[in-house]
Amino acid sequence: MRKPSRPRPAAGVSVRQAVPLGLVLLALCGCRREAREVRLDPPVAAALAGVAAMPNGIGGRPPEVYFVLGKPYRGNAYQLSEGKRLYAWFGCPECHRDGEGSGRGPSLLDGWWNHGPGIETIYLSIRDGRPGGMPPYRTRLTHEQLWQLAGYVQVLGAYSASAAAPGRSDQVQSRPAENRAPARFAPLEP
Amino acid sequence: MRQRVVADLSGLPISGERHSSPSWWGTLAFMLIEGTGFALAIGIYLYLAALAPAWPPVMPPDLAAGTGVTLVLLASLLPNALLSRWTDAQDLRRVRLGLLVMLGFGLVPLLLRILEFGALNLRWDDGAHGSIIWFLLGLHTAHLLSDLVETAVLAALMFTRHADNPRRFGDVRDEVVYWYFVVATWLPIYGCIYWAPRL
Amino acid sequence: MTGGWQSALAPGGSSADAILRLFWPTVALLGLIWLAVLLVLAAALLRRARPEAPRRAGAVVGAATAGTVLVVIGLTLASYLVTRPISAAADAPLIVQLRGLQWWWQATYPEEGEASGFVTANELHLPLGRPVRLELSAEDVIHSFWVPNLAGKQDMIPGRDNALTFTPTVPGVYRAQCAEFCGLQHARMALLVVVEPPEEFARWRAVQAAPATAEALAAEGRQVFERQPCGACHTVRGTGAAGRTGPDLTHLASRGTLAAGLLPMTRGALAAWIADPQTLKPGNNMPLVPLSADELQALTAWLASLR
Amino acid sequence: MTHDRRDTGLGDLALEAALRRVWAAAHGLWGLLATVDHKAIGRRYIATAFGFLILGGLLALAMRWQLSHPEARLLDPDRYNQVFTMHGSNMMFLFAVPVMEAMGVYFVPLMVGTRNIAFPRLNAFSYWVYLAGGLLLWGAFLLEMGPDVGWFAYVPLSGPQYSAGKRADIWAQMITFTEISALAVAVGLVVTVFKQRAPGMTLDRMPLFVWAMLVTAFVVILAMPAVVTASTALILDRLVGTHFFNPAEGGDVLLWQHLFWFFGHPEVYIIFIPAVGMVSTIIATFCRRPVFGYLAMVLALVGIGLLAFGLWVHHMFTTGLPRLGESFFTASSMAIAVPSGLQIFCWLATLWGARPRLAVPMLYVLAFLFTFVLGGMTGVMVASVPLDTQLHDSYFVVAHFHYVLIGGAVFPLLGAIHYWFPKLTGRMMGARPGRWECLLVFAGFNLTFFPMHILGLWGMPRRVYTYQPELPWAGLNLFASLSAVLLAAGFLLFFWNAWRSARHGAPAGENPWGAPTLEWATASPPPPWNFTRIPVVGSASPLWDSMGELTVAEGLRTDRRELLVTSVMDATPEARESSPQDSIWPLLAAIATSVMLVWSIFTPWAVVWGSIPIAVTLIGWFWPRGTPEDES
Repeated sequence: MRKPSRPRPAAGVSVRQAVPLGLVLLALCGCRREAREVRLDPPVAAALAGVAAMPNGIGGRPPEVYFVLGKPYRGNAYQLSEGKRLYAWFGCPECHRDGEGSGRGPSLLDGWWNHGPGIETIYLSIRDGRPGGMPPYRTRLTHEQLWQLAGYVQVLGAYSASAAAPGRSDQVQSRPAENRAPARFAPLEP
Repeated sequence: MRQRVVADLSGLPISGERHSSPSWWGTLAFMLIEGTGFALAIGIYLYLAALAPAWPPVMPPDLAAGTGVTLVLLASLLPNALLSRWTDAQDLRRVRLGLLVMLGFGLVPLLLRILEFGALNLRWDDGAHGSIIWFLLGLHTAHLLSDLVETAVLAALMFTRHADNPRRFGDVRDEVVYWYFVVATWLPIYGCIYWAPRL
Repeated sequence: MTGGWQSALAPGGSSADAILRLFWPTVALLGLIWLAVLLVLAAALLRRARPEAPRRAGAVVGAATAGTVLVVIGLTLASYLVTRPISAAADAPLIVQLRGLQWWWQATYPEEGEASGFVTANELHLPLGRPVRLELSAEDVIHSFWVPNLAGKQDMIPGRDNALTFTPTVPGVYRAQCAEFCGLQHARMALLVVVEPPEEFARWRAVQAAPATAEALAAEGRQVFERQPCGACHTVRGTGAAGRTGPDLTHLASRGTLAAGLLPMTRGALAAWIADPQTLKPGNNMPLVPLSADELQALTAWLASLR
Repeated sequence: MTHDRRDTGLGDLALEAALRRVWAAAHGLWGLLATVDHKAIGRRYIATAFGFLILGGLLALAMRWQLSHPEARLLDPDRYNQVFTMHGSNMMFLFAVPVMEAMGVYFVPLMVGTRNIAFPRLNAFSYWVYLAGGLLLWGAFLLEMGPDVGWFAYVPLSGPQYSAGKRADIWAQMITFTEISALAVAVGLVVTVFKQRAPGMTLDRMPLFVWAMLVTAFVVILAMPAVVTASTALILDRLVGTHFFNPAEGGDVLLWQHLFWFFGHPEVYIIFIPAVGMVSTIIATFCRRPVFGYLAMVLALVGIGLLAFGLWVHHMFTTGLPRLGESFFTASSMAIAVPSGLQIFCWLATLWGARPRLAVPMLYVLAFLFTFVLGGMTGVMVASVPLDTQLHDSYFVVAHFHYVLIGGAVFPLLGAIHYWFPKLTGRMMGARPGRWECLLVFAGFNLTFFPMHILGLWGMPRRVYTYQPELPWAGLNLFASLSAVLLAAGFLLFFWNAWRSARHGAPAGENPWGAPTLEWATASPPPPWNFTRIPVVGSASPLWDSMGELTVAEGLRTDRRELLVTSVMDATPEARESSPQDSIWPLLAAIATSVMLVWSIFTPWAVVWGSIPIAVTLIGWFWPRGTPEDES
């Protein structure tokens, strides 16, 4: 440590404190939640399509590359916000509203997942569609976008909010924001 | 530099009272900071109200709890004034009593405040109107709460060996001034939340 | 020294002209004052000091302060006088709705008399000599519309409606660039403004209002466009593609630039853009859609024919 | 109470020994962490702020590198946006405001002739909170989660929908940290100036720097709550879904801009007014005469402070507010030229009647006059609504505010560091490197920033991470970037000079410049108690009018930290007041506050649970210990 009677400690102290505090911050927040990866290499993006699905399309295993990337579609704030944008841009609210659902599409908030809550299943539901009116989106979204959207839908229906979840929209509000766990406030499926 | 003694200060009191006490001025400065904060919050309220096509967008808050708080706060002015007088007289026994009474007058509005949040008929995320009235109420509640803690600490202090001391009485005096401030800032907020929507 | 097609010093419109006529005299006056201060400073340092009667110094300081007051009043008045005509409403202006989005511009020409309305992107055409009223709005965050050669800037603010009125007086192509920081690609949000004689403008407007005409070779590219996700975001009038979140591509090839001023409109640039949009403009909302070489070839050929 | 020890009749050595016993900080790390000496705090404040200046300067160089040629790829857009946001936020909130207040923390108590700042524990607390805010911001940046929304963080870009993650929250909470610290210092300064002036220092005998810091402190008190309110509302919008800035739910996007600039414009004067005080101080000393027109100077300072609150809308001329209202703000914005001009005329009048010694501080003052007056002229231009619609948010504005902030505040600050360096360290700062450094900084600055005026007129918007080769900006940008190297070299020389002089500089006596104010009436650097006996003041330039003999008062106790409280107007002695002892509690309270503030980015419950440790540390802070300082 430093000689105690030194009269001008400020700069030294700040540097010395920066290191441990920085490590603590690192541990606390995790860079992964904040990183902004705007471009995937095309082979990586292509590999994202390789979900090992069960024959009935329910359940399965995400491709290896999803884990190699660090599961960004579940816990990365930027990817989730992209998913939120896609949710609005690609017509999801027409049937699912802001997640509450309507006569044309089920609620995404009520904790009831018709085909299971796993992200790979949600991905498959969006990609391939489901009987009962859910159209396939594979021709309208890239695989990366499908994953972003799936991650967002999963966060939307989560019971405990993730710190990476998006905040409210600049729109008329119909439910608590994603980072306030709207699912907790949603009525259960009748 | 050579020094030449031209004044003897030894006759001065060893701690200042009121405007010759730095902490009295410090309290004023903090009141100025917080008063600016309150003024800005009320400014935001008026700005949003002026912008809205209809204000309030929903029914105005129920009057009972807020009015109750107002009455309690107004009633507290009397014991607060008495406490101020006893402090000037450095009457330790009565100052203790006064602080305990003020503790009560700090606690009751806080309890009523819980009802008040319920009586707003709005949540903080029910539009900008809900946001700003929760903000105003929250801001004032923070002041009530911090003043309550301060009063409690002072009251406890007055029962210790540190009590009978001009400096402690100075602290109580600052606390009295601060309570006036807490009451004074409530009145415009009360007007904004409860009466502006009824105009 | 006038700085070309995105410069406040080369006016091609009424507002920019009026502002420049205020600008130079202001610069001259303030420059003179600055020089005078420096001269007095230099004199004060160089002269051999004599003890000055303080009263005289007081009078000089008082006079200089009074002079400052006069300059301030004069400039305030001048600025007010210039503001009035700039913000005045015009008679029978051409109305164009311009919307700022992250990170491009959407222009809507409403129906006007014979001419039918249409939507286009990243390029405005304005008739020479006719006042134009741009109705400015924002889709997401604040943007600011600024064609320095034509007029001062005006912000596009979510939840508020702004307008900008001016008259183009010199034909030419001017460049505008978003002037309020709007996120990742703020630097890549440009727009061309083409000021042209009224006849040419009318011709342009008629072409833009019509649906796309696809040529024989390009029919294959159209299929690629419709088979791939392109149509989910983009509209090409006359085809099935009717997406609304991306720019209207009906007459893409008639525009001077691609991706909000990023690249010149050539077939090569189109190919580069479609093949890897996130390298050219990282973070923009166009995804990388994997295409085969043949598909890319056909698609760009077709897009390049959308005049 | 009758047998307390007094300084009456003690010899100098015995008195100093007695004062050392009660005023000196403890040895060791504990002493460093617990000290409440305004000089120790002020020094570490200044050093930390200059540390942040270096970091912010490195960011500036990175930006200049990126912009030196079109389509450069040194920084990707995401990093560039973080870099300019960090540069602006860092320079405004972590360098400029803190360093100016720090100069006040160090010198105001000395200049008014007292032994410590009022509320010294609050002062220590403010430093720790400031340091925590700086570490928060820079820690986030190093983790690639630095804010990227610009230093004024306009909503909706910084709002919940368009700024994913915690970047904008970190920015908003950093604001709260630095504003708490600035407000705490302001309270201490106001009360020090009001109540702790040496006997006889009536208001019209106060040094102009003290006046400047007093006005600044009031501007801080009235302006900073606006930005704390705004950033709190932003965090609430982002975290719990309030709608202050959501137009679809009755909120308003421009509300942010009103609140921010109601603080943001006075902020410029918070930085500039102390610099004006420094200029007046330096000019008086090196002209060997008081600044001409004391009353006019004071009125000008107060006038600037008042006008500062009437012109925030000139940052919003392009937002489409009603034109008539905008014209009013044109008038008020230009009106600030009147008090500013008055001050410049008074300085010129002072120089006119004197033969100034062109020592290094004075050279910086000349650089200041050249640069700041030019920046003031462009300021008048951007105050005009029609001109501003062309100049706003372009590189012209970038040039303008650097002229005002670097020319108007940093040049005087560097001069002031040279001027007060002997007092801070006991050694003179090298004059020969000082002249070179001044020349380099002055030339480098003007060559870097003057071309930006032209770039702005040629249509270059600010905050662009690159530009295309078909735009005619490459030449001037390259020129500016190369000149920036010159500017950086000047700063490097300054830091090297300061570092070397602190170790090997020529020892300075009490008053090496022959200056007139009280800080020069004590040792360099001053002892922990500042003045062995409290000076008694009979004029505005006490050391010039005292004929080499300082009139002092005696009768203060030596068995506790005691200082003198005087009346606000006439500084007649009113009481002997104790000054608090060293304490670790301010540091603990700052840690508790920091934990609460950072935690509350993530959950609103942090405000509830995080307040408990704060309350505990505050009780520990104020609970009396039975020391002579605590009891009367």
